[in-house]
Amino acid sequence: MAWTREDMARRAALELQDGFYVNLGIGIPTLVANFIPDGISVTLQSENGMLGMGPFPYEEDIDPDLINAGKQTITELDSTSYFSSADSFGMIRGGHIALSILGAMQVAENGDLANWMIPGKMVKGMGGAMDLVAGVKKVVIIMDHNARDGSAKFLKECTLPLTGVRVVDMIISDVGVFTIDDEGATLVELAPDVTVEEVQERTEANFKVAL
Amino acid sequence: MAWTREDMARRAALELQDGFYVNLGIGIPTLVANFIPDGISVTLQSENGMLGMGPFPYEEDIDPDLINAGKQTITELDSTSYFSSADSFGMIRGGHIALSILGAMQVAENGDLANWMIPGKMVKGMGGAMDLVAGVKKVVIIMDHNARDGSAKFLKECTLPLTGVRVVDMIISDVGVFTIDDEGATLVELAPDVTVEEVQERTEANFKVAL
Amino acid sequence: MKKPYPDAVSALDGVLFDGMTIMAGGFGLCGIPENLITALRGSGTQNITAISNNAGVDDFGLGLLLQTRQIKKMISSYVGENKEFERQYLAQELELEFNPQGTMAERIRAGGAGIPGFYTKTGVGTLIAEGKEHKDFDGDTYVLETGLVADVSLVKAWKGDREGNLIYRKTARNFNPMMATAGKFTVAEVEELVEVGELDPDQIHTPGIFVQRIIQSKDLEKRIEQRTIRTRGE
Amino acid sequence: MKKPYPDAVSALDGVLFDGMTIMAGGFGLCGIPENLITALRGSGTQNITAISNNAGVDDFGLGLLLQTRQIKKMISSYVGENKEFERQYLAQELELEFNPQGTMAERIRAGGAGIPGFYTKTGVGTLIAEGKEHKDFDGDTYVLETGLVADVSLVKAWKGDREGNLIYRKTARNFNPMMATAGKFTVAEVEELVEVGELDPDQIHTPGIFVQRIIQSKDLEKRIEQRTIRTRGE
Repeated sequence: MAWTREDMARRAALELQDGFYVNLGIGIPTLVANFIPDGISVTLQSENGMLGMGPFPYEEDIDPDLINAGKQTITELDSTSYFSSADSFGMIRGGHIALSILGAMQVAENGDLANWMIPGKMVKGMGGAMDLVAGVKKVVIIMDHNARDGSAKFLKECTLPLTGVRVVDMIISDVGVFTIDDEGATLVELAPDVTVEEVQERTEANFKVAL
Repeated sequence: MAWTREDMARRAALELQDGFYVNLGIGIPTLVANFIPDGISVTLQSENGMLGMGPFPYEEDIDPDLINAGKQTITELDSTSYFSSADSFGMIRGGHIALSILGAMQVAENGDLANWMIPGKMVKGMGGAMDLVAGVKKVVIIMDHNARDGSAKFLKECTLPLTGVRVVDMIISDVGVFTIDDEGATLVELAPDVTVEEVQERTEANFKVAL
Repeated sequence: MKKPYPDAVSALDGVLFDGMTIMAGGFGLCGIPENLITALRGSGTQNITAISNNAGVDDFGLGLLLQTRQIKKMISSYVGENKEFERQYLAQELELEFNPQGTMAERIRAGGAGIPGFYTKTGVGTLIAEGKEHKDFDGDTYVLETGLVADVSLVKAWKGDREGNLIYRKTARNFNPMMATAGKFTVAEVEELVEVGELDPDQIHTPGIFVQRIIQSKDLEKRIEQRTIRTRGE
Repeated sequence: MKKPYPDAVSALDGVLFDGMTIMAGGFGLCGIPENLITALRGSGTQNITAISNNAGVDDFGLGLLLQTRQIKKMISSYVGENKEFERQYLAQELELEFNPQGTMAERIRAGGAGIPGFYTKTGVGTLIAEGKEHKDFDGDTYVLETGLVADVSLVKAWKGDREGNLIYRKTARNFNPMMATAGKFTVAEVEELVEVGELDPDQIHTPGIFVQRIIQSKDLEKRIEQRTIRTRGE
């Protein structure tokens, strides 16, 4: 039984540690905020210029001056601070954010990441993704293990234009968890009822197994 | 009758224009603030992180958190803003300050300036002088025309280590006023009873005369 | 040197020209200079290079200048919200230069601070770094990015005084402070234009030296792109 | 992750080592981390490289660490106020690297922001630029300067909360905000340590992410170097 999106988000939340400053990407990564373990205090950074992001607002608390990097209305906390985009990316580029959780189109076995453009299609832009993967200490990818047509997304080499080179430290997909370091990729956890053979079939990348 | 220090400061003040943002160096340049012409509003920048510098405080208003770049206690105005040293020198380096008035040990006829070190003597440091002359739009020097031993300070070439290359736009000394541009130096004003011949005798630099 | 102007049209009078480069603050539709964009549209200025993180939506923000074909080129990090943008771009009617968002923010800061170039790790090994100079520091490779300046910067703040000192509010700050420094001429619109002395000197985000003209905004819409709420009990 | 510590000695416990690089905020004696400097002196840490705009005076500020010969090298822009400094430097007991003040401020900001190098016009053609790489941009020549980081940064703020958010006061801000970002480990001392929520989020100068430990200052002297006054009637 492969993991659902919520399962993946819950698993990603286990990478959080007390006191971490974290940036969550748009989409499934945003869900991770719902699964922060008890007893752990984590501060969410939003790259448009906010540290200490709160939950979505109640209808009557909506404030057009208060949005996250996905342009969603949000709220502030007691600990919140605001700053400019230059200061925000100084924080990111300078290595002050412990963890970033992002989506991906493709990941290569050496940690290369492609998640911003498909040649021939309209390109919307990379936003802050290139800065995040270049600057944040640890980059965790949450993605469906395969594309809708069944093709592999975890590859020997990315075929799409890259967002960053050797930047991914961990992949959490519906089949399990991989770590990536200078030695290559390693499958370290399996979703329930998923076998190593099944993962190998659905993956192009080389990986070791250390369950 | 050569100009006094107050005369030089008064003359320098004529370079101020309404709405100018200005940085005044330590020493005689500080006196310029006393001679700002009526009807002209000028904002003084202090490179330690302040725009809108007020006068020295009354005894009871002294605040150790409020000093100028000369480490003197000062006051704020209604229009004052404070910022970091990085932002302050961003303002300076970025060309946002219209005018800086500084002292000098030597100036060369091409606008080279030396005002920070004498080899063999203890060097105190350049502070913000190199940044100011590199970044501010117009640099005016106020100095005694000759050193205490009578030697020339306005030279063909500086012999002391430079603060900046081709940075001086105007010299106001006790004998008169020189402008410096790509064509060279020009004597444009004389102090009362000072003659061109006297200035030539006391000057090593080549200069044109356009009184 | 009176900085306050009665409205956006007068505040842009004499500073616009065809082929100019404009910076416009905002992230998405948050913190955008609504009045000034409308006045720029009304001016009919053509062949604008617009530096802005986003391109607005079809009928709001910089989208208003795309409708009228006043923009020749955009320098942005993300333009996904705008259909007219997509159409003009695919028809090759519009030039586009993508910058990583942090690189773009830093290029603007650098432009305002007299830094003509800086090195960053962002984008190394990607399309963004192709053709740019690279340099190693301590064994890592970085790419050279250049400072950006604009002929005119249009910024939006919350409060401002008659000397041009500005204070921003919450995430509406975003690109506005750097753009204020990187404009050869900067015009600000504020929700509250106050007398000098009403703003706390320690809290001013943009010192007045960076602002040449200032207006009080009228009829701000402050449109929300993604109205996301929770309900009681969640 | 509790950031508040009871005093300066405990706040520096475990983070000091011989040969380390320290940044200390302040301009002259204004906005210096008095308690932390005293605790650093008490620690006996040796062979320190100290990055600070000034070197204090003989018996105050970083001068306290010069007295005890704990500093091996200073990176500063102006050290004119300190006689003991002069003696040690002329006796070649102390290394010294002068930086133009703006270059120094920008190097520290760059270090904190992940920028390993940037170009500036400051110092081109002077001793400061000798041996450094030069590069032309648009016909003007600039010199390459590098980012600076520290093992530990010591900063002084006015108010801070238990998450490490800081607000500075007047010109006591100076180098403190950049140094907070450029420390691999940053310790702050504040005049008022308040509960989380007491500081306005729009007014925080240093977000808590940059501060690992925080203390409330005790017995601040806040010495004044140039007590300059005017008298009534002036």
